[in-house]
Amino acid sequence: MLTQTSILRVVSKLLIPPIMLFALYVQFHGDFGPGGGFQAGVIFASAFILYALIFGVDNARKATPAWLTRLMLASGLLLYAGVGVVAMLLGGDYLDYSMLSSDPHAGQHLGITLIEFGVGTTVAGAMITIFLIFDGRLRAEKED
Amino acid sequence: MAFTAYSLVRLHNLFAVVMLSGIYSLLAAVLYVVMDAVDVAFTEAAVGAGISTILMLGTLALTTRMDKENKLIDPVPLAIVTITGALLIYGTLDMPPYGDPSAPVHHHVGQYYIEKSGEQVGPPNIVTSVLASYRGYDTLGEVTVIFTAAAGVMALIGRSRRRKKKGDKT
Amino acid sequence: MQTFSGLFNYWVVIILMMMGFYMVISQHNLIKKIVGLNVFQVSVFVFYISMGKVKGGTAPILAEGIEIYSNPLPHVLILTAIVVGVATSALALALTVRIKDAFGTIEEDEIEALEIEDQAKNQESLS
Amino acid sequence: MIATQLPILQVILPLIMAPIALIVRSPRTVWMLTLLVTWITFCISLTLLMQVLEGGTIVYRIGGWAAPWGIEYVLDKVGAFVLVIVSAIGSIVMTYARRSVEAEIQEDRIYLFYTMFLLCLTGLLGIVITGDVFNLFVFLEISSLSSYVMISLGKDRRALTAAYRYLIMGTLGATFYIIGVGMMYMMTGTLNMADLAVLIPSIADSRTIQTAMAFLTVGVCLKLALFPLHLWLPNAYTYAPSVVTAFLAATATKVAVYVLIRIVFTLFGDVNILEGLGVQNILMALAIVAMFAASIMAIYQDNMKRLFAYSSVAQIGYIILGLSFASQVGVAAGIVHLFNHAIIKCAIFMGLGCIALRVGGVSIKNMYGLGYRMPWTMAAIVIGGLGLIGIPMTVGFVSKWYLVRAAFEQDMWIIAALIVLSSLLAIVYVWRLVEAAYLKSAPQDAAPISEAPLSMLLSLWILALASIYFGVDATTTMNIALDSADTLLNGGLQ
Repeated sequence: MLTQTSILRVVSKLLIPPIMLFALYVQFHGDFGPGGGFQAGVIFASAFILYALIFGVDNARKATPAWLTRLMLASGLLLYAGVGVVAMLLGGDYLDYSMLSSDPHAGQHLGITLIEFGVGTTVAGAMITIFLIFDGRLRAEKED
Repeated sequence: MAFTAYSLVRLHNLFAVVMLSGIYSLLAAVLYVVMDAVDVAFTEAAVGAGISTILMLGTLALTTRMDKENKLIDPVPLAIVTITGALLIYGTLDMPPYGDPSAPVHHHVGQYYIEKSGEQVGPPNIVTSVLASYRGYDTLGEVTVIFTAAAGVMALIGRSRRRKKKGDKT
Repeated sequence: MQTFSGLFNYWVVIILMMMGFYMVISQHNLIKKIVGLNVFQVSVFVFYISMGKVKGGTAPILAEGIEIYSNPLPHVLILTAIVVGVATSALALALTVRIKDAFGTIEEDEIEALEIEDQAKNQESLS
Repeated sequence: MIATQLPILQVILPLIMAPIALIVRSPRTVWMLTLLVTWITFCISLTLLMQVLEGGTIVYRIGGWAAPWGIEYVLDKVGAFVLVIVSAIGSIVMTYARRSVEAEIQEDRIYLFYTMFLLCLTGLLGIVITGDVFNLFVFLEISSLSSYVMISLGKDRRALTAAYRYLIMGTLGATFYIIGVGMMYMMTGTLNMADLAVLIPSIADSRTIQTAMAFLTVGVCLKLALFPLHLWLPNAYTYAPSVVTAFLAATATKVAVYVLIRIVFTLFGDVNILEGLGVQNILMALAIVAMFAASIMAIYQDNMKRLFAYSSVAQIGYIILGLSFASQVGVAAGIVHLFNHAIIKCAIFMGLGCIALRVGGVSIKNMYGLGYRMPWTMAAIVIGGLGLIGIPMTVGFVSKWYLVRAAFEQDMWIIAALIVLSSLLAIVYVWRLVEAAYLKSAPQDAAPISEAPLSMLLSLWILALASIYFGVDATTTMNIALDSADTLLNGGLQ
């Protein structure tokens, strides 16, 4: 795609790792400032999309094959729902994080971290999937 | 914002329309910050201005860039919209004024969250506490919606195996 | 006069909402309809957020020395609603792509004409 | 311990199975998993219904937070009854689905189809059981998004536009609903239904609440396809895959009616909104127009799926008419017709699905002579058709009988007469099918066809027999309906 321009390549190589780090920061800092799993997932996905735009979607596809994005998509939701089930098995109501640990506060914290991570995973998976599908469609059309 | 919205109705170049709708989202995000909703602003900027715009551009690339001439004023829809708008304005007449601290909305559930979430849940960001814990089930639903949309897009325009094989041969 | 200044905010939002709504029901282009839907929904979100604002309040993040916070609940609801909105548009756009493939156009009136043709063909093939 | 967790398990099981289906992918396995889940949810919902009938309303706090701070699940008699309807239809449709899906949907999309089906089921069950107005919106969107996708998987290209239109209308409806919720929230500060029902009466005169009511009603009526807002429905039902039509026709609109019941009788129950604001008259008028206009439209359709889609619009008219009487008998008639119509329509559309599988089309010309060529399928469809007309000994008769009684109770002779008159229209469109199937002979060159596969026939006949059983002995359903109507009219959730 835009592989010819070396400025773009260098700049984006420099940018992508910080963006991913920032995504992680947003993911785990949601307790204190604005942010959380959803925003983190979107930012993570946009780092991926940037990579795909600069280095070509083929390379990006190699990094995240279809089964991986599908797994991300499904596992995030399963993690979230699973946390609820675990809380239920531990004797609480569904999604009652206080049950996850002997100390309700720690339990709440653990629960929130886990489900936010689930949210992030599914959202990133969903965004990447949708992006790749739209792209795949574009190429299929070009080939015809 | 109103100007952006008006231009959206007028313009025929779909590319411009999509860009403007991104700008509209960004403006909304600015408004959210002004109204103290930092989390929402963050999301709106990332999603409304970012993801939706990319998706729309992708769709444009797959379809077409211009729409046909359209009558600007279509009496029937205009009438429906006017009635709906008038009803809404009628509804606002009994609303508490903007920013009023004594409005009922601030004294029931919202108040409770502000007072109790720190000790009951923990995180200083109340929005996170409410989103993930008090109304955690809504968020589970939200994740399910995203999941549905992604799987739905796969079902609608995902590559089918047959087509892939054809592509490999050529 | 006081009501006017207090409610003015809501009225602006309503006008925006109605512009989006009008776009959805009057436009014939499928993509413009989706954009209209977005405008409509975003305006509804602004409406929610503005009811959560408290004069003199700050963002609902607990901190020392701050007494007044804006109401966090509308923020939570709108976070959810934004996501739902995006999911809907993604799906709508995917549908539009398929429609373009199947009909070769994304103008509603042209599609309707093609649909009527389909109907006629069906009847012919049966009789 | 499990017994107390049933309300959440009901919704969570299909939700968890959906991502698993996405990973597993093998059509056969996914179908078996889905089948298993649907039958489990059906058993759970039956247990819940028993529990509610014995012990009264069940409340379940999600996350351990008490309402209104958290989200709670509330299950009263109406809710439990509708839950049983939805999950029963879900499990029967799944039993039927495998062959039909294989024939109508591309092979590599089948696992996605089942994923969507599970999500749709999750959404519908979640709507019924929730006690929170915003949570209802979220699950409404889950069920809607998945049904748009399922409809668009139909073979005909018009399925795409049908899905698109449904999407636009459905999203508008949901947005209207959200505006209404926002206004209610603004005036009360809560989103919990029980809490709202307590807080609303004191401010019922406020113009904001009245507007909120209007927006909620319009939004939901878009979803349930009440007459002038029904335009999305006929195409969506016609071009969707047969399984989807059977499932959605029996559940999606019914759940929307249930939401309307919740709004009118639970949220605004103490305000008596029906009589107060003229809503009653508007709903009644629209319902009657729907009964006639849609039945007449149905008569002129050549595509059988389309014919019965219009008939669905008409039948929704009957349900709304029942509710708009706002009397115990009327509301009970509405609720019982919800159940009856779900059975009938699901059976008819499943029958048409069998025909589509064997004959390849469901136009009136495809029906010629089918009464002799696919006798079992056709007989089941005709039993369903008789139910639509309201012949004695079928379920349709029970609901119409109570509707007419409700009309008499309030001395509305004209309406009673109109109910009977509109049934005559149903005779006309059902007769068209019967005539084609039994009195016309098949074209000479028609390829020989065999009866539908056993798994499909079996589920079809379970429903057909159910429609006779509940028509002959209506005491069970009617008692539940009367009971629920009683609780609805006298104070909502408690």
